Amino acid sequence: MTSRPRFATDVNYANGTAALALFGVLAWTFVNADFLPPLGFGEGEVTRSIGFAMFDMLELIPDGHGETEGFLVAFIVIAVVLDAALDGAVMLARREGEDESLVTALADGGRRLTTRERDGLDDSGPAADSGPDPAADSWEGED
Amino acid sequence: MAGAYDFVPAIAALPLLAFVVSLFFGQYLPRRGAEAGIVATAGSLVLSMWTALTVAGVTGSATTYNENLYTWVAGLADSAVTLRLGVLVDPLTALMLLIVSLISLLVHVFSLGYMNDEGETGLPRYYAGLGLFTASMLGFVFANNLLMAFMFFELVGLCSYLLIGFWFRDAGPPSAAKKAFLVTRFGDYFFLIGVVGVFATFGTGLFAPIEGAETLHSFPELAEEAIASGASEAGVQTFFGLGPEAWFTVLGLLVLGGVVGKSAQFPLHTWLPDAMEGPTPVSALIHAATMVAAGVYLVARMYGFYLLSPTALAIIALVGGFTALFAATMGVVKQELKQVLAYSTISQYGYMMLALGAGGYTAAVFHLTTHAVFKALLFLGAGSVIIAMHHEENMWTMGGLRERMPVTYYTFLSGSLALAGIVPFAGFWSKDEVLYEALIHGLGSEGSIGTLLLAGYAMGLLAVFFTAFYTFRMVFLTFHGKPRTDTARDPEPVRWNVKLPLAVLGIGAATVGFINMVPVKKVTGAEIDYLHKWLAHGGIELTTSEHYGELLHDVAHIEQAELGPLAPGAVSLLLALAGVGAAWTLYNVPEPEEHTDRLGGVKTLLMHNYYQDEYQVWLAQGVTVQLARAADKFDQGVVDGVVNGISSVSLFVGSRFRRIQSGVVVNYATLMTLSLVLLLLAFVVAGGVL
Amino acid sequence: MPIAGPIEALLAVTVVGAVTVFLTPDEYAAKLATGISLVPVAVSLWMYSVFEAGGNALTGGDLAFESTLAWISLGQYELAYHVGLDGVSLPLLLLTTVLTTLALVSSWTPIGERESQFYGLMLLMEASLIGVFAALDFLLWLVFWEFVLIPMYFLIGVWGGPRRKYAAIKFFVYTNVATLVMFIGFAALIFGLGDSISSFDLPEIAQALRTGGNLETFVGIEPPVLRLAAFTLMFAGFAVKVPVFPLHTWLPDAHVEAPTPVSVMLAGVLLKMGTYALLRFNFTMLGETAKANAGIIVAFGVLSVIYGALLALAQRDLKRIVAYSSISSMGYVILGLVAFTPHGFGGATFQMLSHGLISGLMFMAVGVIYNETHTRMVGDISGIADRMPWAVGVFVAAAFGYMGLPFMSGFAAEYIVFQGAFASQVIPAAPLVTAVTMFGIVVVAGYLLWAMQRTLFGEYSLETDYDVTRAPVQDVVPLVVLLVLVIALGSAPGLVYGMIQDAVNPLLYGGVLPW
Amino acid sequence: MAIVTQYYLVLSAAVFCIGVYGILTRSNALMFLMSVELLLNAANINLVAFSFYYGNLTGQVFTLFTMALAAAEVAVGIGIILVLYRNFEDIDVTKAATMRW
Repeated sequence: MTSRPRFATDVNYANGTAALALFGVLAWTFVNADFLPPLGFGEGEVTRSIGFAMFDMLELIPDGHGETEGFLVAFIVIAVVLDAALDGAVMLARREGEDESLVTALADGGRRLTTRERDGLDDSGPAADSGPDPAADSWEGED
Repeated sequence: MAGAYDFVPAIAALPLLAFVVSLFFGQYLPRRGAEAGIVATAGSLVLSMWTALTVAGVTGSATTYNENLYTWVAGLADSAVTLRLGVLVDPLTALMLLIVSLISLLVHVFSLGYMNDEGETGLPRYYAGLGLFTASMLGFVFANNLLMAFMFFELVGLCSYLLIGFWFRDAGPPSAAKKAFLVTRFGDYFFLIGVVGVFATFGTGLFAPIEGAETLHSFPELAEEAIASGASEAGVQTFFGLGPEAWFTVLGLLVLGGVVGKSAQFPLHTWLPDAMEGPTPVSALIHAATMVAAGVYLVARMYGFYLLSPTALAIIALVGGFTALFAATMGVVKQELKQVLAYSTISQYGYMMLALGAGGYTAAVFHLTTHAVFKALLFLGAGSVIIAMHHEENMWTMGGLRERMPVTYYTFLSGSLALAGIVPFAGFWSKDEVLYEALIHGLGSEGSIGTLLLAGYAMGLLAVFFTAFYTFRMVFLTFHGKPRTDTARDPEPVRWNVKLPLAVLGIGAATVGFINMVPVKKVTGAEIDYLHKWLAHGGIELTTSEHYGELLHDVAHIEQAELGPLAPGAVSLLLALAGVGAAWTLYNVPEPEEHTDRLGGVKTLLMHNYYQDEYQVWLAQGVTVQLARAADKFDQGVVDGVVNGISSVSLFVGSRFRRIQSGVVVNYATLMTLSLVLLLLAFVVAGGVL
Repeated sequence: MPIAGPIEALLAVTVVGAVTVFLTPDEYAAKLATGISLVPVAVSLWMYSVFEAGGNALTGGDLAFESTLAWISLGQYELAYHVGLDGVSLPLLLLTTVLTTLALVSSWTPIGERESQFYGLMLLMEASLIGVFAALDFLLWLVFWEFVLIPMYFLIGVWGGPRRKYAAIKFFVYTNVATLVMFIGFAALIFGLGDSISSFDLPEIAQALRTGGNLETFVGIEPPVLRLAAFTLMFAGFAVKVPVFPLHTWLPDAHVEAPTPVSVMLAGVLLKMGTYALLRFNFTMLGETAKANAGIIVAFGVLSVIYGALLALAQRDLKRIVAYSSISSMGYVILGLVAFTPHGFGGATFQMLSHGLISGLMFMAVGVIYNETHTRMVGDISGIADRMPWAVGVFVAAAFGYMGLPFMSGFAAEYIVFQGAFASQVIPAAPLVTAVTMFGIVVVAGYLLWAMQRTLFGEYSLETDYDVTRAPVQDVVPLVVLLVLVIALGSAPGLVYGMIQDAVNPLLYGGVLPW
Repeated sequence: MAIVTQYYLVLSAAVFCIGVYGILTRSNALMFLMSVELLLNAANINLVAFSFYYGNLTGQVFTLFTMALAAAEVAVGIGIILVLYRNFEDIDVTKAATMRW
């Protein structure tokens, strides 16, 4: 049961032309657009200024780095959102009505376990590349 | 002091009350509602007599009465006409009130014998119908304006429908009732246009002006003024840019539509013979003496208006004369007693129309009076025979009834002589005067109108022969010869309630002609033309026959020729006698045969009533119903088809369009990308970059 | 101004009543709903007796039972709860309350399932109908106008016949699209009026439009074109409700499938919403446009009359006959409205009332026969006059009322319309057009007499297996009440005609007219 | 001499379109997730480019936020892919089409 990278064979090239067309239009537009020379940031360390901006320490930012507002609230909010996203991801990954432990979800990749596996009777342990379990319900989408 | 005129509305209200009583309480009364009807019509008769006496100047000083009593629809704005109900009493009204209430009373009494004694069910309904009919007919008679006349005219039609269809369990009567109502409704359609038109033209529908603090003008009066001094002078509105004469002719002819329908004139006469499906007393009251007279009465009522239009007069005369002859020929071949009488009724009303068209106002009213008496008599006599024959109407099953039912026979004979126009019975005097008026006015007038009147006269004269013939064919077949069936040999006896009305009317048929013996007056100079004098007097000058005479002369330009009454009278009498003689030869034998076969193809034509019914049925079913079916197909297919089409198109488009919603994220993304490309291109193009 | 007048009482009683009935067990729902519905009848009769108003609601006339309450601010527009009655709306309000009660009584026999819901919906419909006739603010009016559809949809869709779903959806979608079309037209007017109005108050908008000069160019559309476009859209929208040929096809389907009491309400009141709105919007606000296009409008009226009558002639289902003849009768209203004469407007309004009563009567009469025979097909029944004499008697009377028998309200209404239309200065060749329209009275007699002859008279026979006996009293009582009303109105049109004239005459004479 | 803004934009467009191309042509949910990262980073390039263009730091700060949110998105996305796999026994997004009409 070796696995190795293979070239994708199910590539839908027809759809891809849409992306190419989009690139054509965008590139054509950008190349033809007129821009002034960029203002740039002059003296001072940009990364440092970013750090100041993120924690609302605006007075420490050099004048050459333009007008910047404070982002402390956004920072906090994003932090919370990130946390929430992590929790949400874990919640999604967890199987309903079964062993609530986080370890199971992470260990088996969310794959549906056979009865034997769940009962610990399978000595070979969870195989990462084993195919779909024949005992599992079929969820083939109807079409 | 309350005079007779205050009680005129009660003349109609009493039978209306009888209608209510009979309908709701008739089943609890011993005679199933007849009591209410008899009492009410007797009351109406008494009140009518009182009214007539007052009009004559005996019991009061005011000889006429014309008041608006009730505002039906008030027009608040300037240009909105106000519609009222009111009472007009003049000599014509008084006469007609008498006729209607008398005949109605007699028919109620007769119904005791014809309906109660025969054990019919549903009698409360029957007497309610009679009561409602009497009420509406009387209301029609004293109506003082055209709209009120129309309203009661329609009610009368309803009663006719209800009473023809009295025996609704059989197939025939409901169908006949439907036909009667539909055909007259077709005529009333034109009448209604006429009513609306008259109100729109004159702003009033009054038959006679109402004197008072502010004189309300009548429409014949306004029309007269409009013709004399122009429409705008008289405050009259004409339409389509027609001059007053032409527009009044149009209006007159429209109203005439209702007259033709109700008085069963050609071509709307077809309902009347079918209407004989109703009980015989109903035929006597409604389809002979009164309701059918409504049309003629209406023309007489607004005669001042018709006199303004010679064209309308000529058409009336021509329709009348033609109908008189046309119906008489059909009466010749009929086998059923009531059918003969029905065609005779149509024919006789044709005479009245002829008289009206020819300017013989008094003659028409005279014939209306006498006809009401003798035709009611004949129908009641026929009813008596039908009782005796156990509801068998075919004359070929009768014969020899003379000995077995003498009262019926002699009264029936009196009526027949009157109908045939044999001197000195009532019909002779009136029919003679009708023909005489047509002749002298035809001879006296210039141009086409004279010719048309003479044509009407000729047809009327010819009809005299046929009338006498079919009348006496009927008499001989029914009463003379040998009985041809067992029923005829042993007829059921009839009681007093049948004989009494017959006797009253029999005497009337013999004598009522004496009220207006114009030829005798002309010869002897004795002032015995009472009806002429009656109609010529009255407080409302505009509705007197004198005024009509002036109008005839001044506006319609119909002149009288100088001609004595004797020669024309003799001609018509001779023709009548010839008709009687022909009938005598052919049918007054012990065992008469059907001579109609000798007529060959004509017989088929006559038996089928000149195919009038066929073409009217074809018009109704072949044309209108087919048109309706086509319209239905069109509606279901095209109109609704478009609606359903739109709905199925949107459903179809939806069902196709939702395929885009494939559920595959990749497809959505592709679409989004493509759309974005397109949108960008559109911006590029719209922004003028390209 | 007090905000607890009789109109509010009517709305409150019907809405609260509806909710109460919803919560009532089925076996009491019928009686309870009927009892509750008597309150609006009493209140509206009291309103009729104390009614004192002059002039038209939209042309600055005095209003009765008026009340106003600020509601929403929408930019420059102040929306308000504004209700009130004039001589046009009061008779229609009376019609609504009376007919609802009678329809409720007539549902006792045929409605046997989900009763509390049925009666609740009927009361809810009454509430919204009252609102339609009383509302004087556009948005308020529109809310009621649309809300009517909801109970109606369920009443047809749940208690209807075999094809009820088709009929209900057709009814709902058709009339809803019509409302959309109408709304676009009216919105265009509002935008065109721009700053000259500060609310959606119908009287204010009507006054602004009638004075003529306030309409501005809107998205490049000149005022005359805007008027015409708005008129056309609004006419088309309302014409569906009336219905006017060729927008009528939802009506027969809805009627055939709807249970009797719902048909009664549908024909009796819902159709009047269309003509009422036509009178209020098209002919009051855009009278000039209506006059200019009278020829086209009257053509629709005449076509509806004749075409509807012809279609009725081709039907076998008694209900379909009455449904198509409703189309015919409503054509007279169009004729009267477009005549622009006092009797034209007055007669048209009177015809709304009269047709409401008579068509309700007809549908109930058909319903009574259906309750006993379980068929409505001409040809399946004959001679039932034998079995149910009183019901048939009323049926005959109703049919003659429909045919325009004098001394019944139908004749009065039609005659007044004809009288008004004949002398119209607006309709081209008015006398001729009127005469053609009047031919409807012959055709109506034709099909009703034919149907009566086939079903009521002749020898008794019945195709279905039911024993026909006398109709139950509760079925006949509403018929008799309606018949009495029809005769009363026919004998004394002045009972309401005075106030109608009062209200419609300002449209012709009062106010500031640009023509 | 600074690089002209157009080049940044063309680069960003290229990255974006590569991302789009990945989404459009592949049906594997993991490939999707990666492609989405490309899209986000294309936006980041733009943010940085314009930040430089206007001499304003806000764009750069936002780029940081975007990266953080991209991490969150990946977390949720992986979760979704897990559920997808559990329900459909596959991570082929074209198979998960039961929620259409």
